[in-house]
Amino acid sequence: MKREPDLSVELCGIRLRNPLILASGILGTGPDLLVRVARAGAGAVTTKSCSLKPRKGHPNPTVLDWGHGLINAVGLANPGLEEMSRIIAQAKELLKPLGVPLIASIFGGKTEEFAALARKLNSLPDFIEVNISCPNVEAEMGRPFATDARMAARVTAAVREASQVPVIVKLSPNVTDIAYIARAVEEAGADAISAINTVSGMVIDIHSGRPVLANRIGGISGPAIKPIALRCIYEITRVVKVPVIGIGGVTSGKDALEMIMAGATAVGIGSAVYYRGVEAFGQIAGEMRDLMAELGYETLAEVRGLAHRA
Amino acid sequence: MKREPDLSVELCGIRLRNPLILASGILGTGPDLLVRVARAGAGAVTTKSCSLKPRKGHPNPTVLDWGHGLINAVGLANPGLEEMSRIIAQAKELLKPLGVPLIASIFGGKTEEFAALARKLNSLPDFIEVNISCPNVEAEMGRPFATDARMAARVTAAVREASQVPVIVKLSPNVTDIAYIARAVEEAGADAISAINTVSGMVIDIHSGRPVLANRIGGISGPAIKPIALRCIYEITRVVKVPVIGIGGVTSGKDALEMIMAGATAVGIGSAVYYRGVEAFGQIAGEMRDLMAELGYETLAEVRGLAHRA
Amino acid sequence: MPTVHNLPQPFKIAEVIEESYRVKTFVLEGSFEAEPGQFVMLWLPGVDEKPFSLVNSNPVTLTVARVGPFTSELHRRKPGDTLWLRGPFGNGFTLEGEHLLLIGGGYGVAPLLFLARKAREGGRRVSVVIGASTARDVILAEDFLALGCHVIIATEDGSRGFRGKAPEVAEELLRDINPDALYACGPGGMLEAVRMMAGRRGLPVQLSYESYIRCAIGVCGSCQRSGWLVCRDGPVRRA
Amino acid sequence: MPTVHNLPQPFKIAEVIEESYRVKTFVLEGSFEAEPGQFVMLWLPGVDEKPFSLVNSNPVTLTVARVGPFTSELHRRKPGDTLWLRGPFGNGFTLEGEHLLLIGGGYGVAPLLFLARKAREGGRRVSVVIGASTARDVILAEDFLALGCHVIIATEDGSRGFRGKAPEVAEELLRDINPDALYACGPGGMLEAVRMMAGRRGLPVQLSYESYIRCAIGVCGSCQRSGWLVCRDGPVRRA
Ligand SMILES: Cc1cc2nc3c(=O)[nH]c(=O)nc-3n(C[C@H](O)[C@H](O)[C@H](O)COP(=O)(O)OP(=O)(O)OC[C@H]3O[C@@H](n4cnc5c(N)ncnc54)[C@H](O)[C@@H]3O)c2cc1C
Ligand SMILES: Cc1cc2nc3c(=O)[nH]c(=O)nc-3n(C[C@H](O)[C@H](O)[C@H](O)COP(=O)(O)OP(=O)(O)OC[C@H]3O[C@@H](n4cnc5c(N)ncnc54)[C@H](O)[C@@H]3O)c2cc1C
Ligand SMILES: Cc1cc2nc3c(=O)[nH]c(=O)nc-3n(C[C@H](O)[C@H](O)[C@H](O)COP(=O)(O)O)c2cc1C
Ligand SMILES: Cc1cc2nc3c(=O)[nH]c(=O)nc-3n(C[C@H](O)[C@H](O)[C@H](O)COP(=O)(O)O)c2cc1C
Ligand code: FES
Ligand code: FES
Repeated sequence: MKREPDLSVELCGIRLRNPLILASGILGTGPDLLVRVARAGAGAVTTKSCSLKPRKGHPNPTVLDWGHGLINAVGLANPGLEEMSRIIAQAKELLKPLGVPLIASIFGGKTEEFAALARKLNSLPDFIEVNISCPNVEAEMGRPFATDARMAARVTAAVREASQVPVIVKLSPNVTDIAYIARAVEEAGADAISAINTVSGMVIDIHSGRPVLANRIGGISGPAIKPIALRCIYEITRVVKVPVIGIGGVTSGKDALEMIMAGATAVGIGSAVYYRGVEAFGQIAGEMRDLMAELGYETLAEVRGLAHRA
Repeated sequence: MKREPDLSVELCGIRLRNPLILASGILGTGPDLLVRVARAGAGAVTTKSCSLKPRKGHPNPTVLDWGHGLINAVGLANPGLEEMSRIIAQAKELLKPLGVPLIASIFGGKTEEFAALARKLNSLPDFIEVNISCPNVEAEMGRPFATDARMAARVTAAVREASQVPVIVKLSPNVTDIAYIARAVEEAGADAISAINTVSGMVIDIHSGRPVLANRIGGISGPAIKPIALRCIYEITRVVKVPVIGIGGVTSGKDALEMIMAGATAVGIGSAVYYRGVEAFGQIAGEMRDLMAELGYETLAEVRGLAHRA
Repeated sequence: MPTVHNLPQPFKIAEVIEESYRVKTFVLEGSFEAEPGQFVMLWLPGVDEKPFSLVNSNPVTLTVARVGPFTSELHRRKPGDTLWLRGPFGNGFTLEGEHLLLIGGGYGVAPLLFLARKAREGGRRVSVVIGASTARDVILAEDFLALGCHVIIATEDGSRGFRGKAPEVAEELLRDINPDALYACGPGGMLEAVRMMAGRRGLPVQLSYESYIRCAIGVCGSCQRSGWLVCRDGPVRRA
Repeated sequence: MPTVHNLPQPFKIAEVIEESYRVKTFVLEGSFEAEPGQFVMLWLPGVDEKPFSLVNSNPVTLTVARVGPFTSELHRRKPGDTLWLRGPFGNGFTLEGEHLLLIGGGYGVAPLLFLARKAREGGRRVSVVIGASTARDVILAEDFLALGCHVIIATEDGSRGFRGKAPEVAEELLRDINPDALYACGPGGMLEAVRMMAGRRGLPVQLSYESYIRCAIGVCGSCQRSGWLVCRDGPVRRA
């Protein structure tokens, strides 16, 4: 008799009861909402990316369902570090009894801003995730750091230096060679890598002849990007040793197992919240357990990286 | 009273009755098939990419429907220049009475191979399309030339020098900055640009724990990539003057108009042949006409680039 | 209730009705399935996209108060112009009881008119308190009357109907009206007052909340109120 | 007939039947909707993916001749092992006439068995010529008999049944059998012979063609024969 499949994973020495992590920018705006996601079954939760100063973000439309996924250009709207620190502190308190770690996502326009954010957050969150990959603020901030290996490494090193907690660096798929960037941030000290952020895209309305997003260009997420995400995770885990959080288009237990087979240690969940509600977390975890039982796996370690076999 | 919408477009001085072009690698394997596509309503047709020597391509599975699009790693199977020249000559003869131009797609592992192909094809086809963007032969040939502006420019210049007919250069979306590459090939003498080739991806089967494509990694096409293609066309047409053939996820007249609003002069049709059969061409052209009438456009010149307005 | 339009769809304006000096009703060409209390996102290309409750779904109808840049721009649109809508979104009102008391403040009366229509179609009795700061802000009174509702008007300055805020007036008349369910839509303070009143009387109550809407589809977290999403869990909530 | 499985799906082998020294029938666990003449793509992870006709769709059944590396590998699979299938693909046979004559060569008899079953279920008469080079290559004869078909065996060396190629034998017996529709599956030369015969007799004929299959979904152009796609327009075609 096989044992009940065990979904727990370890990420940089921190145990998650399951590998499903709320991705940044989805529902991560308040402590009660983060707790609701944890109660719904997430293994860890990530806050909306936070900058030093508050940001209004782009005008609407900012998020749309275009048929095979979502596209968004929220423009990193957030209440700024001060308010976000309060949110994180409250959330941390409420999450502790649930045993669900908190990841604080940060971003800035300059390397020093990233470092300052990490320094000020101190050991408030369990992890810091460095968002150097948002495709939706290019007009304002230039190309994301994640599109240049040298810049990505520099930000990573600065945050690693400043941070009290493990540092996750979030990569962009909108690059020629994501594995190359992954290696650069690993060498610069990243404790983990998360990928992918959204894929740069555009949706046009033929009646007005205009891009629908106010920002024109936005980031694609959801089912359409799953094969892109799987390929990126496969390419990254071929060359790095640090654990990778696989994100992109996961909406079912089957998708989550594919991500782990591609080499991921944990799995980010974003747009699935649109398709299945907050209940997505518990449902996906349940589906993973059922599939593992059917396929005869007891732990995720047995599943991890299977797609790399010769 | 408005006139019946006119779908005709001019590409490098050559008139197409409508902007719908059979994309390379779809049904372009024989003269009768090319003619069938022309009769079904295409404005121009492209052959399967051809190399100097015959190529067997990758083992199966090579093409799959993963739910929101296709993924393929055919590996550029083709009968080689000699046989392809015969196919092109026959097709050209049969297409002439239909007034449908023929585009010959070529690719090689070295710049000289591209040039040799263009030289030997001479003025047999109406256009030469330079495929420097196939993501599925990387293991064998290294990264596609289209991922490096200098290499892309060098191949473009060599083919431009060797070719008797207008040269279209086909770009890859798997790059950090497609507009930069577009400008490089325009400067190197490209008469037109086509974009996008497929988006690099992977599909994994959880029961076997393996990538389904024999080549593991493949190229995504179809509905999932439409927003990526629209964004690329928008970015490219913002910086180049040569006409652009917009390809990627077009399966309806609405999609085709979106592509033209993004800035495309003509529109490539690939995976739609899977979703709607060869009849896709006539159907899409009909839908374009209906929509143009509804929206009050008489020519595609009025539609082109609308999404760029302030 | 599934979303009918995930991407903004064009709707021609059939008619514009001036409800007051700063409120207009836009009757559009076309219809879709929706429930009272659900809302749509209205896109004006090149301007912005904002949430508005449905006043009717067949034909699609919105009642909009001019309060800022977007609504001012919208008020300039004429019959024949196009508006873009996606939706409907959220959870609407559930019909319960045989005699419904609706309490609306400002443009909050708009979704209540849709609710009143459904309730009257089902043969229920409907009383409505239309709250406004002054006489010229009172809207949709004729429409409720035409549906056969019992209409009570409450203005803060007493310039029309009862003097006082809508919940106060409602509470005073509550014994006479004797409803078996309360429904309210309006500013936060008003909702809170109605919630308290319902608690005191042991009456079931459904309240329609507002919050800053971005995605409207429950992902961005912009509209959250203590972990509750106005756009997806609401806008209507049982107290 | 829509495709049931777009991506390869696992099917456990329930039973393996040795039809001859080089032909095995794989009966799988599971079923899906399919028509006689349709085919599936069979994937062996790490090996290759190849087309095979359905011999039955409930349970899913394939009859495979060992001719090269892939089929040799497949022949090593045992009950309990998993095969991956996508499909069904293509256009199958259409039932017409009251007395069908089926002509099969080699593993081409396989899809004809599926056709015979459907025809018999519909109460039609079925005669079948099973062609093979020699006695030990004759397959599925018992299965046709069990369905109540009139079975004629043709071997090229005359070691079993009539001597000669299947189409020749069929033509000799045509007056006696007197069928009103012809169906054939087998090597190209055989199909051509049947097509000529049908033309001479003015009989309707449906032929199942082969060609090199890659995508199986009508996009790659690999299987084309003079502009006609075996995988999508075929594999069955009226002459
Ligand atoms: C679920 C819901 C239903 C609504 N129904 C109606 C209705 O039927 N009729 C009507 O007149 N108004 C309705 N509103 C309010 C309407 O959305 C705002 O009046 C409008 O967005 C104001 O835009 P503005 O640019 O004119 O004014 P601004 O100057 O931008 O803002 C004025 C007020 O509107 C609020 N507001 C602005 N943008 C948003 C937004 N994206 N989401 C929520 N509130 C916003 C602001 O917080 C402020 O209180 C509804 C709001 C919500 C949330
Ligand atoms: C529509 C269709 C239905 C078929 N049904 C059956 C069946 O029911 N039973 C059966 O035993 N065989 C069937 N075949 C043939 C079967 O696909 C081949 O025998 C098999 O692919 C051989 O693979 P191999 O590696 O063993 O041999 P190889 O040495 O690779 O090839 C042997 C022969 O098979 C052909 N072949 C190889 N690969 C393919 C391919 N991808 N597509 C088409 N032909 C190929 C070759 O052209 C050659 O003639 C069918 C073929 C087609 C096209
Ligand atoms: C509405 C929305 C907002 C997002 N905001 C952020 C963000 O603030 N920071 C970040 O790192 N990623 C952000 N993302 C990207 C997601 O975290 C995730 O990488 C991406 O959506 C792919 O995962 P999915 O397909 O599961 O949604 C956002 C995504 C969406 C849909
Ligand atoms: C099966 C298949 C084979 C392809 N082969 C080629 C090829 O040989 N040369 C090439 O330039 N592009 C090739 N492509 C890419 C297409 O031409 C096109 O750029 C891509 O599919 C996106 O368009 P679509 O979404 O309309 O299919 C191929 C695509 C598919 C699906
Ligand atoms: S508006 Fe985005 S979650 Fe409600
Ligand atoms: S096998 Fe690809 S078109 Fe038929």
